Amino acid sequence: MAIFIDSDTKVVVQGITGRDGSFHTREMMAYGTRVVAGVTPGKGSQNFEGPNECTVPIFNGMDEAVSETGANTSVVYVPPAFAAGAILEAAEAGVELIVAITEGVPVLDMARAHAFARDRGVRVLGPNCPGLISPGKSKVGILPGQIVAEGPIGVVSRSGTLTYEAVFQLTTAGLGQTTCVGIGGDPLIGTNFISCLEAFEEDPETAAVVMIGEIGGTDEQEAAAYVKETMSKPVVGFIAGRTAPPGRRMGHAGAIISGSSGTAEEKIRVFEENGISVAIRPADIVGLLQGALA
Amino acid sequence: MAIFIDSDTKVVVQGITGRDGSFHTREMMAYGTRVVAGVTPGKGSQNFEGPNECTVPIFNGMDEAVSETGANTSVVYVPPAFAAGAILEAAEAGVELIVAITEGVPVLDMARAHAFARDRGVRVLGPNCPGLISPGKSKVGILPGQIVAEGPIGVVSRSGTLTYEAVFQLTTAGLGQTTCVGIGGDPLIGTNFISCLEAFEEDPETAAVVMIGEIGGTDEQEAAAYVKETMSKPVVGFIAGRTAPPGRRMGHAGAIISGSSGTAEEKIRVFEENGISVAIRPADIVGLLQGALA
Amino acid sequence: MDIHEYQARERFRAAGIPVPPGRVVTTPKEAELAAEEYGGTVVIKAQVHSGGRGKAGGVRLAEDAAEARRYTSQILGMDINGFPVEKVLVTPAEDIDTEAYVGVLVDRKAQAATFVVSAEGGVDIEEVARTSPNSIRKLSIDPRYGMLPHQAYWLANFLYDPPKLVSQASKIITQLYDAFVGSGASMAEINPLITTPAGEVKAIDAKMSIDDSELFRRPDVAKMRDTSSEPLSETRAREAGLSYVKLDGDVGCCVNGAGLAMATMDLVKHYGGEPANFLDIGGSSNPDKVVAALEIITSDSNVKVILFNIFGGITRCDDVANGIIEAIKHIDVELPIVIRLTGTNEDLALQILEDAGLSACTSMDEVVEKAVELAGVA
Amino acid sequence: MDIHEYQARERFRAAGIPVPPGRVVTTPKEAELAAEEYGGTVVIKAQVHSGGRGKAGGVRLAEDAAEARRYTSQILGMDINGFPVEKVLVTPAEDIDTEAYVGVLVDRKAQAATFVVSAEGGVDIEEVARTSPNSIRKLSIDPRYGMLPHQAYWLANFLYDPPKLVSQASKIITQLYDAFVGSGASMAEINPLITTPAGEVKAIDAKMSIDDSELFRRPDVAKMRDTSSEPLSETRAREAGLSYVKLDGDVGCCVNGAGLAMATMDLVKHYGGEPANFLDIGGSSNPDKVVAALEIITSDSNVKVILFNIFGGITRCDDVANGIIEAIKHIDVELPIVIRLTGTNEDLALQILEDAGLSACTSMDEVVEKAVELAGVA
Repeated sequence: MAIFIDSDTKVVVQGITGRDGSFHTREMMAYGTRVVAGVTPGKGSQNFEGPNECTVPIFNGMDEAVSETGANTSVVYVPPAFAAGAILEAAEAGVELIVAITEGVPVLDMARAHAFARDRGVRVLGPNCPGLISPGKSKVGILPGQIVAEGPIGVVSRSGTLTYEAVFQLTTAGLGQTTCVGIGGDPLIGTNFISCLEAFEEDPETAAVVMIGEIGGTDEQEAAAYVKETMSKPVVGFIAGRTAPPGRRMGHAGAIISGSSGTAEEKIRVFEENGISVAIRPADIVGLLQGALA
Repeated sequence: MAIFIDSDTKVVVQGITGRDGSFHTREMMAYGTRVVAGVTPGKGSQNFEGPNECTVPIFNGMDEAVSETGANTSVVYVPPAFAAGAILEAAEAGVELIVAITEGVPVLDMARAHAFARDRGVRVLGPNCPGLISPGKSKVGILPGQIVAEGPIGVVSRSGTLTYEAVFQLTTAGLGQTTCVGIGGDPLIGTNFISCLEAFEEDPETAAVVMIGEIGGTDEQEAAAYVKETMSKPVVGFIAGRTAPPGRRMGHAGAIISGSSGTAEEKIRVFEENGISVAIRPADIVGLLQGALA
Repeated sequence: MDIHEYQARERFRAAGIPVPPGRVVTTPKEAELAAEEYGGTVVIKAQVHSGGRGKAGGVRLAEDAAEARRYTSQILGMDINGFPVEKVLVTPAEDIDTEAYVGVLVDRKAQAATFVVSAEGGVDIEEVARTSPNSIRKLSIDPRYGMLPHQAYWLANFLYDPPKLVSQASKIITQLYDAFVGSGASMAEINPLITTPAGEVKAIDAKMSIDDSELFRRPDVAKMRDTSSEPLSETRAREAGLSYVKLDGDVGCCVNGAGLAMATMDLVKHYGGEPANFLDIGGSSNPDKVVAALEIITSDSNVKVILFNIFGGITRCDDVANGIIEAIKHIDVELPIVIRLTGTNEDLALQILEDAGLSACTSMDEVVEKAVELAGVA
Repeated sequence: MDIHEYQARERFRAAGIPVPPGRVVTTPKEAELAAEEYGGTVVIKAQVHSGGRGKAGGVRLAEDAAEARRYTSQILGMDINGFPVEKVLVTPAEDIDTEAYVGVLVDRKAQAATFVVSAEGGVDIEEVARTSPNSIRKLSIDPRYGMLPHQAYWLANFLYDPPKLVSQASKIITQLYDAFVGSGASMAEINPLITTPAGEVKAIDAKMSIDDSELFRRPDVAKMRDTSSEPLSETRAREAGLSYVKLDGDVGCCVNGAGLAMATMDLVKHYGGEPANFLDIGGSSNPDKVVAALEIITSDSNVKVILFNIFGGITRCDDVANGIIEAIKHIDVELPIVIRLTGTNEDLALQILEDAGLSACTSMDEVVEKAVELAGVA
């Protein structure tokens, strides 16, 4: 088992002919993801050449891509100016999951796009996220397939490379993963910590969860309350940004301490108050997890 | 029994201090409608003086009017420029039924307002409608209380005075009504014929229905198909506008034959094809109804 | 409210839609000058609020300025489906590769602005929708979100295959939606939308109707009204706040309520007469409105009898009767007047009317029969 | 991106919000002239991207032009919370009856623009929300519908009772929403919104932050950026497409990924050091970006050691190692450099780095400890 994606996931790549889209499509296909279609307006009826002489049909629009191939998931690599539009298109075309990789999408565009997706019961992951991977089954997004391994740990994170860091340590220590999810570093994201925790709690193969947060917002705090109230599985946490100054955006659009709220101290305190062991160094995650699973 | 409104209906009047609003509020109160609140921005905390020394508290906004009085229905008498806004406000405040009397509301405003009300599961009647009356129980709108009587006939109509005409004849002939509903003459209305027929079909006290349509649109045609497929109760129909020229708006914004569709001939034909007896003169309605009920 | 093609072209152009240049003229001389300026072949198009201009000879291709002048003098003054031509549009003829249809109107069932597009242009779209429904694509625009980029693309892609044409058409479709919403329209249409041999997509015809209820807040649109294209009586009725439509019969109808007014017309016809008009005086007993109504009805020289059909609901019948009597005092009506009044206080009202020497009754059938009879006699 | 008060005032004024006149000046003489022109008492306000200007002495009431000149010369060049004052705003002082707070920002939980209003103005709204939550009213605006008239009224009615004030404030709230959306803002604030003894509602302060992701499509807003108000190194980083925030420590950090960059800073602190910066070089191995990053880090004279922490994911570590080596060739770095590279092909990468004489390892803890140690020695 895994959450959100597995070996049945049929993916359409929005922006498949772009630089990032084409590169990561090949990476996904090489990993074994079932990429069934690509969309680039104006390039319909061409084919995308994947690895191992596999080809993927390209469509002008999501509507056709979904109806012709039965895709149930899309991944968005289109530039920021068009990304919200691509999400709206995917939501209308009827996929179940939209993974929005694009960074720099205007926040008010996303407010509308999230509302549109909610209206239709479609899950959006991101934007500004690395996507997700269910080791051995499927990867959708840009997470490096070679650092993961199958196993019982669920990983959810607002960050990209920090997640790789943590996952690589888990894999090296023999702790494989059910699914690793990057929820994205933007202020308005479609899938938050709680959604992922719910899914991990319900996933019978997940034994424990690593939750990697950062400064900005209150998503971690709400997730912590959820962990205490609802979760039976152990959760180990990490929060990046203890040294971040207030009021400055630390790379991610969402990583900013506004006024006195959203500090790392606050998040760490709330984690601990709700029974989540907090790793002070990334290197401590493995140890805490082994302790929790022992 | 009755449909949509009965003696438990608690009404808030939007635009209670206006010319039409104040006049019809007094009429409604005199009829026995439970008018529990009025709304006029800027006149909050004043009182509206009704008949028989009854007073109604005025609020600045619907939110307060509903929370303070438990009103479940609103009736809108505000001018066209503000009517759609008043409907949005009522829908957000959580009433179950909004009766929009105002004529001349921009159609694209109503497209938004109807979407907003649908999002919240709120029924809108109108706009550009005379409202409705459940004889002996409640009236909301501008229908004259003195021409109705309690009895087993449901009446639903796109028109105002033509409805009065029909209802008056019913009353004179001893055929009282469960509820008379004016659904309004605009192109985009919140409650259509089918909604009313459904409610009459379910209302145990309604024995037969009079449905009064006119040129323009296809609401009558769809209602006729519904009657044939679903209704157990007899329906008598009338269609106004057999002499209306195509392409000209006959008073009501919705009463216009576009191209070749929406003609009275077409509607009468579809009525007859679906087992609805059609009165050629208004005076024939009573006879057809008596025949159907015999 | 209908606006002219040249006015719709202005709205479209302001929204960014590529529309060829054009000049509206009212004389053959001006048409000749315009044609000279454009050079080459021009199209002369009658500006009237009516379809079927082509069939009626109101659209002509002129190969030079002299021909433009000649055709303009033929078209000006023409009567097209009851509308006199007072202006023509002169516009350069375009090289046409393909013709498509793009239109948007408020769809009652969808409760939303709804696009219809077809790769067959210059056609009666209603006819196309009926006879070959697969050759149209339809899309309703959610009023909560407006036109979304992929929706415009989806419509455009139904018209064209080459990416360059699709992208031009998507843009035009989005701009048409903007023009539609920004004008408070109930309908906007490009028929045909053409492609040229050079690969450009252009709107060479433009049509738009405005929702009357929008006019109060759109003075720029409201001033596009061309009262010269409607009967004077309709202009006056609108100014008096009355709903009035002139017809060809001789029984002048004055009714309160639109539905009852239509039913009254139908009943006139039923009893063998012909209604002279639709007229709704609304719900008040205000004598001023009745005066205006009588003036408008009597200005129609076909009218032989005036028929009042009033249902007194909230307004009491005696008030209405007094209003009618007072109105008649202010205006010199030589035609027979028959009145039906029913509802609250009708007995009182009938007495008032009869005391004033007016013919009154309470039955709609009775009064209509009497009116038809009087019209036949007169 | 923060914009200055005077710039936010311009945006507000363009949206119709009543904002008193004002002039931005950079010299005491200009301030004097402006004060003379306005006559009466004026306010001199430091234009810096920082709150707490009043407490810092950056806002002064000047009773005449001479005083305006004197205060301006005191304020110009002041350092307010790290920001040097280079401009002041001169604006006529208003008679103030009441002060309220009106603000709108993107609320993460509601996923929508969210208003907060309070009848207490000129305050720290966060503090008010915490200490007396009943004295604020909050409302999220559904992005599908925008600000609805009754919502603006509902907010305004929380501030005022008199209908005239409520109606002015409703309008201002709607206009503030328009300015917010129309500027691609993430925050807009009027603090305080005042009423005057004459019964007028006015915005006498204006604050706005822009969503950086909106700038590509809003050139008019983008040109409001005041690079003089930020360290030169940050301007250069932005131009090079790097996320960079200058800090006060001595360990220069160069990391791929924002989360890992923060975690690296935290670990520097954990091992007793102080990070000199946040810097995310992104996901590529492009030597140009590394060159830019090294130039920016070394332009900070506090920096004593340069720490690379790179996780090679999709990008292979050997590519990254080659990129770093090539970058170092192009720039003369005298500071010690320590490098951590891990992920795909890390062994190969470490060999490449060591062959080039660079200190490299695969553990994050190890490299950070080493960097802190080197900074302490230097």
